[in-house]
Amino acid sequence: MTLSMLATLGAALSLLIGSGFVIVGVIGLLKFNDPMTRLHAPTKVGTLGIGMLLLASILNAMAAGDPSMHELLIMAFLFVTAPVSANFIAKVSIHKRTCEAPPKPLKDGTWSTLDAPKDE
Amino acid sequence: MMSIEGFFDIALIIALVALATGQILSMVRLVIGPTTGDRILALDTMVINALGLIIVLGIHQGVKVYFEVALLVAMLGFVSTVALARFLLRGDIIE
Amino acid sequence: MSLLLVVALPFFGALLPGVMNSAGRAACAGVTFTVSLIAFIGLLTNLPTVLAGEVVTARVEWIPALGLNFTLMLDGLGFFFAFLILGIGLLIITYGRHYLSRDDNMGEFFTYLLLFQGAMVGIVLSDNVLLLLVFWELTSLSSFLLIGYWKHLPEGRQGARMALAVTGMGGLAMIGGMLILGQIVGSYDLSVILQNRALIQADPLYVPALILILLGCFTKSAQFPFHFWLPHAMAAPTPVSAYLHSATMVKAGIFLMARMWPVLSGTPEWFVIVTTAGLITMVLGAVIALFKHDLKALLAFSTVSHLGLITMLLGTGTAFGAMAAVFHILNHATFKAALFMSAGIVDHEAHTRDIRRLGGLRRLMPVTFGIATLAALSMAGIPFLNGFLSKEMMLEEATHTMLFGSEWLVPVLATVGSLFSAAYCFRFIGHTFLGPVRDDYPHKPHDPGAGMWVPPAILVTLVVVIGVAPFLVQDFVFLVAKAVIGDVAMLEVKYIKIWHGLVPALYMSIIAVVGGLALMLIYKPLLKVWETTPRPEAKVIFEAIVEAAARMAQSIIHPLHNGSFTRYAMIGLVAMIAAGYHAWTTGTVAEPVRELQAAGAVPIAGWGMLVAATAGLVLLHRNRLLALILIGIVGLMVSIGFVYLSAPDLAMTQFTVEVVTIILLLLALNFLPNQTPVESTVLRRIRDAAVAVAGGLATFALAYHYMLREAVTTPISEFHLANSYKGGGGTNVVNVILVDFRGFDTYGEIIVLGIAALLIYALTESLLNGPVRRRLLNRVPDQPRAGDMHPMMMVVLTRVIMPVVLLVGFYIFLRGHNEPGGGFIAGLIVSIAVVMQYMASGFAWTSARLRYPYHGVIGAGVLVAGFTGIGSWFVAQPFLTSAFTYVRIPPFDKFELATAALFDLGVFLAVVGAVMLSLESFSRLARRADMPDAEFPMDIDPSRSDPPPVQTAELKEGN
Amino acid sequence: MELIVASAIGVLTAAGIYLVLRLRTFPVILGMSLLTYAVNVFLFASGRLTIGAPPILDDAAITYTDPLPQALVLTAIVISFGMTAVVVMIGLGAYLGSDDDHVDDQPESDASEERP
Amino acid sequence: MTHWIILPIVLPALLAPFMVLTARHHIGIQRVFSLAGIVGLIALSIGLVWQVSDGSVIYYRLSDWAAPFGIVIVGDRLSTLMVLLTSVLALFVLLYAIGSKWDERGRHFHALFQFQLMGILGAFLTGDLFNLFVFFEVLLIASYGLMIHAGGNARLRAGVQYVLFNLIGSTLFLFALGSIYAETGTLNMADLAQRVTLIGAEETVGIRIAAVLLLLVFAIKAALVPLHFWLPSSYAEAPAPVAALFAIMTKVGAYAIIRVYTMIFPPELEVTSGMHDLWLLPAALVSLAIGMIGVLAARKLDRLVAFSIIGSMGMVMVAISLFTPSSIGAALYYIVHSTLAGAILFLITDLVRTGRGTLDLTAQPPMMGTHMTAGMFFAGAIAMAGLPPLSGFLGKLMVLDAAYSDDLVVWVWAIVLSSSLISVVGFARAGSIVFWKALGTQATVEPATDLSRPSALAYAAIGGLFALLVAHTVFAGTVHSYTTEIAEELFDHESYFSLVLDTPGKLSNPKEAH
Amino acid sequence: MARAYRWLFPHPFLTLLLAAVWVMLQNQISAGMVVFGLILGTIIPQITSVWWPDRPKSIRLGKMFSYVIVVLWDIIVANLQVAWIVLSVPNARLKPAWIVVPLELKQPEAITVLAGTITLTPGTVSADLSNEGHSLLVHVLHTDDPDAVRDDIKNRYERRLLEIFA
Ligand code: NA
Ligand code: NA
Repeated sequence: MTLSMLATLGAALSLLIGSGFVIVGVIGLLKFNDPMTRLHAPTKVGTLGIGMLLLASILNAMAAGDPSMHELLIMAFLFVTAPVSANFIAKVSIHKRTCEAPPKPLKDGTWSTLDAPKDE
Repeated sequence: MMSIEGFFDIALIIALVALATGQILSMVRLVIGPTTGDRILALDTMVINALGLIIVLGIHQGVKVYFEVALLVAMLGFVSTVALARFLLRGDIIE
Repeated sequence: MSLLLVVALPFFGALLPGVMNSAGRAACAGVTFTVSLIAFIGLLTNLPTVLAGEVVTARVEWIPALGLNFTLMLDGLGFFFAFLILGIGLLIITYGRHYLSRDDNMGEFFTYLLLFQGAMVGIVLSDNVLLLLVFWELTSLSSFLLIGYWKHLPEGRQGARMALAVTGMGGLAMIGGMLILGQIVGSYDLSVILQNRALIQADPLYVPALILILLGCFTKSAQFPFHFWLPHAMAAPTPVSAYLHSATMVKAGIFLMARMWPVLSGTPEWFVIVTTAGLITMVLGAVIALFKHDLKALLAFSTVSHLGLITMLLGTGTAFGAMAAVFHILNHATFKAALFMSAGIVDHEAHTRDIRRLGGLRRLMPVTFGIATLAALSMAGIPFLNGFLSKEMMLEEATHTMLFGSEWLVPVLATVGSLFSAAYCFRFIGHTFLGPVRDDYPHKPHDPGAGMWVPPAILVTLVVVIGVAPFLVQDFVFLVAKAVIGDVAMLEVKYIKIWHGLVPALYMSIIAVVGGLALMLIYKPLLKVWETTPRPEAKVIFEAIVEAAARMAQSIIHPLHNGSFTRYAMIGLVAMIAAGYHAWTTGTVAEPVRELQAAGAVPIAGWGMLVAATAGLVLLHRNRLLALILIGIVGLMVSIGFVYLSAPDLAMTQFTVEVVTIILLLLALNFLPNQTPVESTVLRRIRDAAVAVAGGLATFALAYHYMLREAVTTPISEFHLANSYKGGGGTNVVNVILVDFRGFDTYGEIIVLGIAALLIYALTESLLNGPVRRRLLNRVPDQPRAGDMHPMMMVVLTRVIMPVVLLVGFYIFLRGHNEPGGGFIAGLIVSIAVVMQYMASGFAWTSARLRYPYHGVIGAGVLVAGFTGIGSWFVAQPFLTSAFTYVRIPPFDKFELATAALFDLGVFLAVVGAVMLSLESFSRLARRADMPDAEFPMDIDPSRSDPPPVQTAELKEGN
Repeated sequence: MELIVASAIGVLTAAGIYLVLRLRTFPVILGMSLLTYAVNVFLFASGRLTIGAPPILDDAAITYTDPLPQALVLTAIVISFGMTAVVVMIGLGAYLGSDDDHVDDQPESDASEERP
Repeated sequence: MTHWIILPIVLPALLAPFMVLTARHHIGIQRVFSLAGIVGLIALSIGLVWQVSDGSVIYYRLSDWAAPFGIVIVGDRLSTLMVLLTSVLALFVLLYAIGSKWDERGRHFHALFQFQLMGILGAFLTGDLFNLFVFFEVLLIASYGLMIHAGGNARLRAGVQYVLFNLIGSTLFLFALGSIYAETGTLNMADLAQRVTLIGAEETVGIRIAAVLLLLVFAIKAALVPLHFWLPSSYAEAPAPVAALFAIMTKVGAYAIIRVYTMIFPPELEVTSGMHDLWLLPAALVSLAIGMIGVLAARKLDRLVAFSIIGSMGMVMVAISLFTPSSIGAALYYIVHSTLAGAILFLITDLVRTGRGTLDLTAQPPMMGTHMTAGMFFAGAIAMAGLPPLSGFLGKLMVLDAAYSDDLVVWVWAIVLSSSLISVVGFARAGSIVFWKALGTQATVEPATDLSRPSALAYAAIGGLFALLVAHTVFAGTVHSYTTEIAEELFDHESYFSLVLDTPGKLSNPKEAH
Repeated sequence: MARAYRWLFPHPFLTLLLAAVWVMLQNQISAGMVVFGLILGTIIPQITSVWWPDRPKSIRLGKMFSYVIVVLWDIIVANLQVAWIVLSVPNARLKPAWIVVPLELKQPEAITVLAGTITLTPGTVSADLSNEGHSLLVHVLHTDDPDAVRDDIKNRYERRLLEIFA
């Protein structure tokens, strides 16, 4: 088995794994019955799923003899931005009281989202 | 015995189908909600799945020039998520 | 003097009174008089030629291709009328100078009068029917101004409008008639038309043309049933009534009938229409005149009646009738103008024109009495006055005229008309001047100054002279009559004399005069009968018609244009769909030549998503935020579709535009209600849905149709693909098209974007400087707000990712020419990067640190693009011609330098500037009064509470 | 594939028209956006559909999709973006002035309106 | 290659951003630039008209790519005439805007004004259909900005409708362009004209639909009923000088119809017959009627004028839709006339608004400075209603004359003449209410303080337009023979085609193109 | 000299990052590219430094590297765990919980990295920060022992970050 074939095989496996994760993430999105728990599935599982697909792309390019690494950049962007998206969505749930109320923080008065300015 | 290329092609199709299914299921969440947070989350998921689709389409069609598209989606996709969430939190998104 | 000058003088002279207004009333009238006099003399200089039986002509080309030229001719008829117009005009000017009071604007009056005079002269001298139409309508307009001269009088306004509407309508109809004549003959020159009697009368369009032209004549000359406007025109100052409504304008219709007599008369249609109208008008006008109490109204209806008489004479179609008509025109002009002036004098002196309040003026105003009596008796048909002569001729003609197969109908009606005519003349004399002197005149009357009575006196002198010595004017009348009949018929022996023997006309005359006197005896009971007889009041009917027309117009226009955009859009869309459907059903379809491409699962799923999102959007659009999310999905699906279908540039643009659009809509939604209420009925929604489905089917069918077919020949894009690299220096053909092949489109496109931003900025300024500002400042948020305006995670992420995004933007910009990307997408990317910063740390904090003058960025962008285009001029190439070269500077790889990149830089700058200026404007609207500018980039920063931040101080200095 | 694209155009058009006929500015603007999508895809499709052959010159490529409609659509997207921004702003201005976001003129508001 | 023909587009397109960049806070400088630019434009357009007056055609390849591959600008007698008309109109409108200080009442008036000109002039000059779309968008978006200039509630509400309706129009334009490209594979007008002749009778629906959709697009611009609904409120609510400038915008639609439906889809073209030759004339007649009925129905002076614009466009379209050289010659003559007359009436309306405080057609206290205004209104109304002696009457005669041999001549004449009467009554009614009918005899109202009184410059601007109108009347013969020559040229395109399609550009050999 | 250096490179780490991104964007390496990347990496932070006024103390790159490795490993493990939870644990048996993580980290950059890490790793999402910034609110998807999760976060990630952002 040549390196190229190995890469193709790896790409195929990555594709399968990646799509599996993607599906699982979406299933989680559908299945869970609370906004906060729903948040877990796609932000993590989805991210890794896409990561695997990107890996497949890298391996595929390698197999074609035209190595390519810039997919890593996409992965980096996803990993950096996904937590912020999740953070904002969580804040929305807290603010809109659509999830279980969080406990009080240990040191400070309240959570920043709930710390609505008085005059508003 | 299936060739590696054949296996790869099948994997590609499976990936495409999985991503398409993912989109449809996310769409279901988007429509049923129930909270707007869920809907934004669904949109966010769809954007990320779209990114996956673009990548896999690139592999599938053997075209490399879709990279920039994927890059943009990865880089800017979260902006609309943040904007929508900020709207729910504050009303004014760039106050 | 050239005819052109005769016509032009009053028009150019019309400028003078207005200018002279400040120089005083005398100067004003003087200059007017002088102008008229010169024109009059100019006319007279042509008399010898006319008397010699020749026609004077003048011609200046105006619109030769249309056949409308300044072609003038002067023959006997024209001279006769022009003489009347200018001659009586001079008298009227003199009279008017004294008649108008100090409050009246004399310059304005004489300006209008001269305009009118010029138009009248123009009518009678025109040798081109289109030119004649021009003057014709001008008389309507100037008479509108003259009747409405006393703006404060409602009667003046109504009378003016009525006159304009009626005569204007006739004029418009006449346009049709004249055009038909011109088209039949092949020329609009009157002299040509007049020579084609046979051709015209044989044409199937003769009758329509005749009717249309007669409509013009009848309305102008106040013939039944259009007689009603004339009495209401009496609201005009008396000089106007005397001039327009007795001597000149109302004669325009008569003139035209006389002028067209050779080609239009002599047919049964002409005879029946014209004679009948004339006859009815004559009788009706006379009867009404008898019962009018206003002197001017009485005279006005008498004018109607006499015009009817003349019309009837022209209608008979005989040469004798034509001659009688000409003679009566002359006579009527003299006595009627004198009568009007007399009435004006009475009004002027006694301050009333109501006959019931007058009487006995004979003693107080002997001069006026003399003038008025002679004129009135002439009108009554008393021998030795000119009115008698022409009336005799009319009665003579009547006895020879058979209408509707009856021999006695015309003679009897003519006698009845004359009888009533005599009666109102007697009433005019009797009830105004005779009887005892009263002591209740509104103002003590006495004879006016010579300026006012000399003009009518001159006219009355003519009345008597012609009456006594008709042979003096006989040749002249003969000349004019010959001009009327042309070579159509031969005039009989000279007829104009006082005594013809015991002919039927004499008996009829006697019956009329005696009957008239008898009517005066039973006037009071007669009046009672008249007043108790219900009859249509023309003015009321006219006003009602106009009101009804206006109301009908309103009921058509206002409900249709009720400000309902949805209706407008509905009508427009239905029109579009219907037009497309019509084109479709009337066209042909052949078999498709392309095969359907197979669609895999992914496109089908994508299609499903798109349809689902779209359907969801339609169903859930009332939740506006959800609608935005859904439209985001539609955009996302379209982007992916573009990727799938080999359009990466489109996908990138679509995606980035989508992000910015959602931000924009969210900024707006902040102010707007978050929900759309249910307002439309189910029926309406079904209707809308039906139109929507029809539209959807239409675009579906159209797209499907052509996707399975080929263009008729090779698309021009073959050339683009072949020459993109060779001639444009880029491998991304889309980008090369954008910046090179069709760079001019892109140039326009960035200008659109720049304008959009300027507009948004300008509107924001307007709003913030208007009443909206206060409301904005005190706006209460429509939803509870969360804390933490500027979350730490977002701020930190932005710090790192924003430079990276800028880098990527630069990358996309650079490689756009060869790979997907380009200035536009790069501009959007950079804008989104800045928006990230805005969203992270807020508008105030962010812009306080880097305030780009976005206006300038837009301006610079458009200028850079523009000057790049102009740059090619310096190498003698057309605007926007690109040039490129490849450079190698170690350690860098070989790279391309292209003017297209400079152009793309302009695009980039314009996009950044436009997007940022728009977003900035929206943010400025959202600034609230209670909100202090953020001091820190993030609200929560535990590191801040420990060591005080040093950098902020530095920063403050820097800004 | 052609059927999918054509029907997508049809669906977008229909939905766009339906929303354009709504009574408030916001849905009407959304409707305009949908119509813009529809027409952009329509214009794009006028170059016919090609899969996997982007118009980026490449020695290895055998065929290309028609680049011209793509350029036209790009122009159209940009222009309609500008138009959207403008109509949103004008609609917002109108709403802020009158507290009413109906697209139709309201009969009762006619009488009370003053113009500078 | 000389660059004069591109300058009418490039000059305002550079001037506007330059003003934005350097002088956005200095109204005085903006005025100077703006005026200088327009004077330059006029000089340019006179030169261009002069250059093509012998029937030659100026052709300009943008980016040096030959037609049909690149965009070309084509200046013939028709387009240069429209360019001249636009720039002259713009000068007087701008003078009025300065004289009445309208330009100070909001931001960026002058930049938007220049951009507006760029869009209009570009639309007249381009030889490419998609480029025409771009210029339509430029002129539209600038018109949105000008229309809502100075803000205000009613204006913004009307603005929303105006923008939305035109967005539908722009969308339709793209549908039409897509169909045309799909059918023919080209966008250049001359090339298109040649390619449509290749389309066989066996399949005509595609090109038929394209042709009819395009017609509707232009009909919207030309305010042809039933696509005219956008016009009344937006023109009535727009600031007066803007509405006056808009008088030329409807003509862009008329121009486009003339150009496209004589050159690309002429009536004799088999594959598209039985559509515009069937529908255009009735629609034009209805427009004429609706417009003039609207004049009679109007309750406010500004709407009256707006409806008169619809009516005059109906008249123009009647003439165009007869599609003969003489009728199009008449249409062009009438286009010049109605542009000037419409602008005049809108500016006078502004004087009335300033003097009287309201435009309601109800009795009001007498207004200040009536004399001059009333006289001008009277003259303007005469012009618009088509009464002699002004050019409206002459134009009407030309149209009627040209219609004589048409099958629908009775309809044309009946509607032209009766709508004329209706408008005469309407104008007389309105004029007598505004200028004659006054409530009581109390002192005249002082104009409200916020309404700055127009200066002598404003009056002079209107006077200038009148002078043009008079010149258009006096020299009607010359103008008419010129417009008739233009129209004849429109029915004989060979020189245009050969110039545009056979001139090589960068890397192209014209022989290969076909 | 130091002043000039600080002016030229307000965020040296960012400069390197940008250069790296630039090279990756090109998808190939050449000297010219690196140089150009460094040039851009110098210019762009210049422009954006107004929005990043604070100058974080230097980062220990070595420790950072090992941190990244740990996190990447955890991400893979976490994904498998969460996938398992998604697929096998019925909603009724799911035990989500809020946990509060008291923070010793002070620097915003450090806290953000921690929060991001938490979101990317085992069944946890960082949801909010307390109003003074001394506690982090974390949501756990499924746990029997919330305190253990908290301790894990503090020991495994925060401790390392304290060293990195020393
Ligand atoms: Na809101
Ligand atoms: Na559009």
